[in-house]
Amino acid sequence: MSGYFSYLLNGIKSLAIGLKITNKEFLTRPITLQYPHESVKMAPRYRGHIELLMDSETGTHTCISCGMCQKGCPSNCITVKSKKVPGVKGKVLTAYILDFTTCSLCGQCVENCKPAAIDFSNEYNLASTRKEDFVFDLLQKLHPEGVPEPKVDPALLKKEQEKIEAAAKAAAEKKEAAAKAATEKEGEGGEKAEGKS
Amino acid sequence: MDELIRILSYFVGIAAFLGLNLAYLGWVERKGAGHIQRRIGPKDVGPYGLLQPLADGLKLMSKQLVVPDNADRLLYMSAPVLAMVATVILFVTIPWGENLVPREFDYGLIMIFAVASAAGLSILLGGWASGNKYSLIAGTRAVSQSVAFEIPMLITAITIVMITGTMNLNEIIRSQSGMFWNWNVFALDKSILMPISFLVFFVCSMAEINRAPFDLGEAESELVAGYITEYGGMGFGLFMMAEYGNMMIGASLTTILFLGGWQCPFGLFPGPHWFLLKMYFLIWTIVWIRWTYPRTTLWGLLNLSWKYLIPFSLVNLLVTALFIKVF
Amino acid sequence: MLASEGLPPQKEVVEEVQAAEEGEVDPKAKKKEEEKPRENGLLETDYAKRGFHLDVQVNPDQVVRSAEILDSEGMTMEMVTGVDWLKDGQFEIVYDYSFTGGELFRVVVRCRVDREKPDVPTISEVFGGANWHERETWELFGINFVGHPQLERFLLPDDCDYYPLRKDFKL
Amino acid sequence: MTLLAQSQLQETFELNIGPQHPATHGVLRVKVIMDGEYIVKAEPVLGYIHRMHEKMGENRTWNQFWPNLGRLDYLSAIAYNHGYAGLLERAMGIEVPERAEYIRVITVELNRLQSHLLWFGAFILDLGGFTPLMYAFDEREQILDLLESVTGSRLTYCYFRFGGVYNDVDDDFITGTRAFIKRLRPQIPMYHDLVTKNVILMERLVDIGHISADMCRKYGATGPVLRGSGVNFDIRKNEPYSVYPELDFDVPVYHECDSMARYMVRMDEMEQSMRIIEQALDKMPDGPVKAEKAPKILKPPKGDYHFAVEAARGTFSMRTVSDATNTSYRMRLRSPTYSNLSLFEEASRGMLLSDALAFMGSLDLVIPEMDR
Amino acid sequence: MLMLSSQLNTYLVIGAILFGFGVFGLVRRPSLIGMLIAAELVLCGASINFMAFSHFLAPDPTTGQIITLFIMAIAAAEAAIAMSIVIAVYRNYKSIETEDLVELNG
Amino acid sequence: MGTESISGIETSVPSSIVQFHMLDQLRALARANSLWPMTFGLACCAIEMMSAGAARFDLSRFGAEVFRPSPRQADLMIVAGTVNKKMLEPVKILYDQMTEPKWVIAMGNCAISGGPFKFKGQYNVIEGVDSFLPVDVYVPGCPPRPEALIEGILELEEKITGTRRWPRVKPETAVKG
Amino acid sequence: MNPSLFSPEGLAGLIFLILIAVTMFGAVVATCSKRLIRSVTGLAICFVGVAGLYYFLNSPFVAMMQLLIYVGAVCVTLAFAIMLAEPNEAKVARKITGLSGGLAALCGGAMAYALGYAAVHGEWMAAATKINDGSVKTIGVNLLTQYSMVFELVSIVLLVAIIGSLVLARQGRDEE
Repeated sequence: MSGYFSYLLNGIKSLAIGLKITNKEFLTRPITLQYPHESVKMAPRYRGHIELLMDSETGTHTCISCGMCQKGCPSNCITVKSKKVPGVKGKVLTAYILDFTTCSLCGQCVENCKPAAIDFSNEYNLASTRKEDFVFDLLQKLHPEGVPEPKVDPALLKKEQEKIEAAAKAAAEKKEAAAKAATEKEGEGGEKAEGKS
Repeated sequence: MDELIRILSYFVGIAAFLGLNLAYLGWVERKGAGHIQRRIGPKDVGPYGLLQPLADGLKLMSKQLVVPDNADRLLYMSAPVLAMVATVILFVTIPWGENLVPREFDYGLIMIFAVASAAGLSILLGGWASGNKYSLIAGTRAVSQSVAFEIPMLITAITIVMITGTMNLNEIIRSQSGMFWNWNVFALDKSILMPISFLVFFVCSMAEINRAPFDLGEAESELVAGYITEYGGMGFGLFMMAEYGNMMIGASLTTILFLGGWQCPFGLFPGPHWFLLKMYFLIWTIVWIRWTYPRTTLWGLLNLSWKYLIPFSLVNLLVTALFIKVF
Repeated sequence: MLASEGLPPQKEVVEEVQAAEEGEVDPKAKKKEEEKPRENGLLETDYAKRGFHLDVQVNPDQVVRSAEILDSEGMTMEMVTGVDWLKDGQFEIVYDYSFTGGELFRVVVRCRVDREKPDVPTISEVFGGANWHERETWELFGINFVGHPQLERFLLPDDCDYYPLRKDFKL
Repeated sequence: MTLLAQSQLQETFELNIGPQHPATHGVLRVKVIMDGEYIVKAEPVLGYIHRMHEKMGENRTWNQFWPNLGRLDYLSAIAYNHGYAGLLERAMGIEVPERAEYIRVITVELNRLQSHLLWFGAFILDLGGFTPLMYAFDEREQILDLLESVTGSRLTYCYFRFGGVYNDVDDDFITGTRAFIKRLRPQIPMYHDLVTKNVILMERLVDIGHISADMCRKYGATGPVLRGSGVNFDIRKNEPYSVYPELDFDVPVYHECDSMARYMVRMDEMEQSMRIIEQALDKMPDGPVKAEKAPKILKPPKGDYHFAVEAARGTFSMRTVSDATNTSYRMRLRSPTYSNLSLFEEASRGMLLSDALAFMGSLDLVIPEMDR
Repeated sequence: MLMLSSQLNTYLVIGAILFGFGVFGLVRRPSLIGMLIAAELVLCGASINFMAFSHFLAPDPTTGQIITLFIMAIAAAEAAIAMSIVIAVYRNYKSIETEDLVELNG
Repeated sequence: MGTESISGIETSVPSSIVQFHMLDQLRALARANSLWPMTFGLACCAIEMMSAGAARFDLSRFGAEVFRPSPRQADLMIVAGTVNKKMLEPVKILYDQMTEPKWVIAMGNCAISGGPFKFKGQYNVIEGVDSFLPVDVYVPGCPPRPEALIEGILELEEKITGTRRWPRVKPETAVKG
Repeated sequence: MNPSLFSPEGLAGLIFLILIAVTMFGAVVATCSKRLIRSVTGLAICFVGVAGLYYFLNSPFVAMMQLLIYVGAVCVTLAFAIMLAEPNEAKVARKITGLSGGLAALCGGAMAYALGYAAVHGEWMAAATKINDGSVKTIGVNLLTQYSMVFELVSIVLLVAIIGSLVLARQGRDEE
C-alpha cells in the first residue's frame, strides 16, 4: 500500500519537475536564427559546390586543364574542356562544367588539384524551380561579364610560331619529298595500272 | 419575439466567439509549442503570425475533398460534422457571466456529459467509416478511453452536485461567491479531499478530450494520424476544431465546478473576464502539458483510470457524503 | 551473462578451436600453390596484418558443424558474405565470427562452392542472425542456402531476376 | 465485411507499418500480424533505400569510395570514415601521425555525441514527446557547427584520408569544443529530469523489450543494444584501435536487458564521450596530420582485410578482398543495425504494438545503413 | 398542428409507431445485433408511453420517469450482455446470423 | 501585386469560368503560407529536413512546421533522399494519396538526379524523381543545409503566389581563412 | 387555437414537429438500412429525437439520461459489437425481401395500428390533482423511498450484467 502511494507521489513529482523545466524554457529567449532576415556566416571550410579561384596576380584562374579533378571525381560530375591557343603555355580552359546535382562534396577534386585552382564556395542556399540551374560552367561564373582572352606571351608566341613555321616547313619539305616520291611512284604505278588495264 | 432575438443574438455571438477561439487556439498551441521548444513559432504570416490560422483555414477549405475508396461515403462525410455539431451544442449551457448564459438550464451539468458522450460516437463512426485499419484501431481506442474516464469524471461531478445541491452551472458558480477560498477547489470545509478531486477531474477532462499525454486516438508514432488518418481538407479541419472546442469545454467545466467560474478571487467585479482568464489559464496548462510529456499507452491509461482515478473519486464521494452528513 | 563468460583466456580458445577445426580438415587437400584457389585448412593467423586471428577454409558440408562448435564456444556470428571468384568458377562463402564475452577473438570460416551449383547448408538454425545475412547473400550472389526458411527477395524489388554482385552481372 | 471482422475470421489481422510511417524513421517496412493489440509476428522488410554501396566498392577506386562512407550511416559518418581509413592503413601498413589520430578520436566522439543526441530526441518522439527532440537538436547544432568548421559538411562527412585527416584543426575548434562540453554537461541532468525520471516514460520503457544476452549473441547484436543486455563489449576496449588505449573511459553496461537499459547506456555513453574528448584535447600533440609516406596510388597486396570500429550504433566492420588493383575486388560492409534489427522479429513476439514501436526506437535504427 | 405537443394522443401514437418499427425490425432483421437494435426501439416506444401517461394522467408524475430510468438501466445491461453474447457466439460460430445458429437447438 | 502574376493566373484558368482575381490571389497566398509537409524522410536529407524544422532554423515561422504523417492532410511532399526501385511504388502511391493542390520539393542531389549513386552499371537507384513526379522546386546539395530547404520553400511560395516576400540572401564567409 | 408560428409557443410546436420527424427518420433508418452501422446511427438519431420528446414532457432529466445512456453508452456498445462482428447482411437481406419482409411489415403495422387505435380511441382519465411537480428532487426522493427496493434490484441487475458480460467476453481469451 505504501508502494502505491509513494509511486503516485513520485510520479506526480516527476511530472511537476518536467513542467518546471519546460516553463523555464518557455520564458527564455528562442535561439532561432531567422534565416531570410538574418543569415549565418559560413565557416571558411564550408563545402559548397566547387568554384574556380580568382588569382589576384593574373586576374583569372590558375587552372592548367590537367583533368586530375575530372579523373579523381567519384561521381563524374566535372567536365574540363580545353584547347590549345598559340602563344600560351599549356592548354587553355574553355569550359569547366560542374554538374552539381551528382556531386557528393567529397573534396577529391580540390585535393587532387596541383595548382590549387579550385576550392569550395560558400553557396549554401541554392534552390530553383529548374534542375538545369545547377549545371554550372564555373568559368562563366568566375567571369560573368565575359571570359578574358588568355594573355599571349610574345616570346613564347614567337617561339611557337617559329616552331610552327619550322614544323610547317619541315612538313612542307616532307610533303614535298613525299609528293615527289609519290609522283615518281605514281608515275610508275600509273603506268603499271595503265598497263594492266 | 424578444426571446427569439435573444436566442439569435446569442447564436451569432457564440458562433463568432467560437470561431475566433477555435482558430486562435491553434495559433496559441503552435506559438506556445514554439517557445517551449526554444523556437519562435509562426511569425512571418502576418504580425506575430496572427494571420496563420486564416491562411490555414482558407487552405483547408480550398483543398480537394477525397473520399477513400473503401470508405462508407455517407458516414465518412457526416462524422466530422457530427463531432463539430456536438461540440457547438455543448456551448449552449456554459455560463460565461452571471447573466451571460445562452440558455440557463437546470440540468446543464448532466447535459454536458450527455452531449459529450454522444460526441464519442462521431469519433467511432469517423474511424470506422474511413475504411483504414489505423483509423479503426484509433477510433476504438479513443472511445474506450473516453468511456473509461467518464466514470471517475461523473463521480467527481456528482460530489460537486452533492455539495451545491444543483445541476445548474450558474447556481454552482453562485455558490462559490466571495474570496477565492470559497471556490470548490479550496473548499476544505466541504470535503477535505477537494483539491484531489480537482486534479482527478482535470486529468479526466484531459483524457476525455483525447489530449496529450492521453492522445491515443491520434498516436502519431503508432497509428499515423489515428482516426483522422483518411481525412483531408475541411474534414480534418472540423475534427481539429472539434478537438479545440472540446478543450474549451473541458477547461470551462473545470473552471465552473472548481474555480468559481466568473467569480473574482477577491470578491470584486465578478464577470466574464474572470471566467475567460481562468479558462485560458487551464487551456494553456493543457497545451503546456502536451508539449512536456511523452504519450502513455492504452494500458497505462486504463491502469490510471482503474487503479487511481476511480478509487480516488469513490473515496472522495464517500468523504463528501460524510462531510455533508456530519457538518 | 553469457554462458561462456567463464571461458579461459584467448590463447586456449585458439587452441581449442584450432584443434576442433583441424580434426575436420579434408586430408586430401594439402598442397599449396600460388595462383590456385585456396585449399581447405587453416590458412592464416596474422591478426595485425589481416584483422582476424584465425582463418579456416572448410568443405560446404562442414559449415554447420563449424558453426555449432563456435556456438558452443560462445562466439558471435558477425556476418556472412560471398565472394565471386569468376576466374576459378567458384563462389566463396565467408563467415565471420567474433567473441564478445571477453578479449576479442575473430575467426573466419570460408568455404568454396562450384559456381554452377552453388549449394551450401544454412547455419540459420544455429545462429538466428545468419538468417538475414544468408538471405542477402542469396539475393546478391545467387548462392543457395539449403534449408533456409525464407529465401525471398530482401533488399531488391520482388520482381528482379538478377544477382547484382556477381562479377559477370550486367544490367 | 469490416476489416476487424475479416481479421476475426483468422483471429488475427495484418497491419502494414511503413515504408512511410512516423515510427520507422525512414523507409523501413514492418509487416505486423496482430491479435487485437498484441503482436503475433512482426517481420521487417528492408530494401527501400538499398543504394548499392557494396557494388560501388567494386567499381570505384579506393580513394573514390570515400563519399560512400559518409552516406552509409549519416549519423555517425566519421566513425565509418575511421573504419575505412583503418582498413586500408592495416592493409598497406601506413603509419598515422599521432596528432591525426587524436583529431580522429575527437571528431568521432563528437559525432557519436550528436548521434546519441539525435537518437534521444527521436526516441522520445516515438514515445509521443516532442519537446526533447528540439532541445537535442539545439545541442546537436552546436556540434554540427564545430564539425562543419573542421570538415566543411554538416552530416555526410568525408574528412579522413588514408594516413591522416583532410586538414588540421585550428584553435577556434579546440576552444569551441571545450566551451561546448562545458555547455552540454549540465544539459544531460536536465534531460534526465525532464525525460528519464518521468513516470510516463518509465511506464513505457521499464521491463519492455527484453533481449537476453544470449539472444544478442545469436543475432550478432552489438553496441548499446548488447551493452544494455549486460555484456561488457566495446570495440574501443576489446579490440583497441587508434589512440583509445591511451584514453581513460568507462564502458557503461546495464543488466536489465530492457528498453530502459539501452536508453541509459546511450545516455551514459554521452558522458563518456565528453570525457574522451576532454582528455584527447589535453593530450593532443603538435605535428603533421597526414602520413608523409602515404602512397598516392593505392594498391593493397592481395588478400582479405578486416577492420572494425565502434560506431554510435555498434560494431561497424569492413571486410575487403583486394586483388592488388586500384579497386577492391569485394567490399563488404557490416552495419550494426542490420544485426540489431534482425532480432526484432523474435523479440517482439507477444508485445503490444505501442511497446514494440518503443522497442524498435530503442534499437536506434538508421535505415540506409541497414540496407546499404 | 403546432399544439401537438400538449396532447396525450400524439405521444401515444409516436410510441405505437416506434413499437411497430421495433416489431418490424425484430422479425425482419437476420442478425443478432439487428434484432438488438429493434428491441431497443420497442423499449423506447414503451418508455414514451410511460412518460406520456405519467405526465398527462398520473397523479405522481415521477412514477413514469422512474420507470423510464429503470428501463434505461435494463436496456444498458441488456446491451452489454447482448454484446458479450454476440462476441462469444461469433467466436464459436464465426457468424451472428440467426439462421446459422440452429446448432443451438440441439 | 504585379500584373505579371495576374496574367499568370489567367493562363491557368479556363477563360470561360468567371474569374475572381483577388480571391484567387488570396487563396494562393493562403496556400503558400500554410504548406504542410508530409513526414517523409528517406535518407540523409531527412535529418536536415528535421533540422530545418528544429529550433535553430524553425520552419514554423512560415507556417510550414506542421509535419503531417498522413498524406491526406499534407500539401507538400519533400522527397528527401534516394528513391530506389523498391521505393518507387510507395512514393507514387503516397503522392496519389495527397489531396490537391499538392507540391513536390526534390531535396538533395539523390532526389534530383540520383546524386553520387548514379554510376554506370547501377541497378537500383531512380535517377531523379522528376522522372515520375512533377517536381516544383529543386534543392541541390549533399545534403543541402537547412537554409537551403527554407530557401526552397520560399521559392515554392514565390511560385505559388508569383511574388517574393522575403529578401534574398547572398552567402558570405565568416573569416577568410 | 393555433398560435402564430413566430410566438414562442408556435416555435416550440415547430421544434416538436421537427423532433417527431427526427424520431421517425431515425426509426426508419434503424430498421430498414442494409448496413448495421447505419442502423446504429439511425438508432442514435431516433434516441436524440425521443430525448427531445421527453423534454417536452417536462422531464429534462430523463431526456438527458436518455442521451447519456442510450446515445453515449448503448449505441457505442452496439457500434463496438458491429465492428467486432459485422455479418454480411446485404447477402441475407436479399433472401428475405419477399415473404418475411412482408410478414414483418404486416406484424409491425398491425401492432402499431392496434396500439395507435387504442391510444386514440381510448378513454384516458386525467388525475384530478398532481401530488408533486415531477422535479429531479422528487425523483430522487421517490427513488430512495418508495422505489428503493426496485432501485436496489436494478443495481444488482447491472452488477450481474457487468460480471456476466465480462465472463462471456473473456471466454475466448482463456486459452491463452
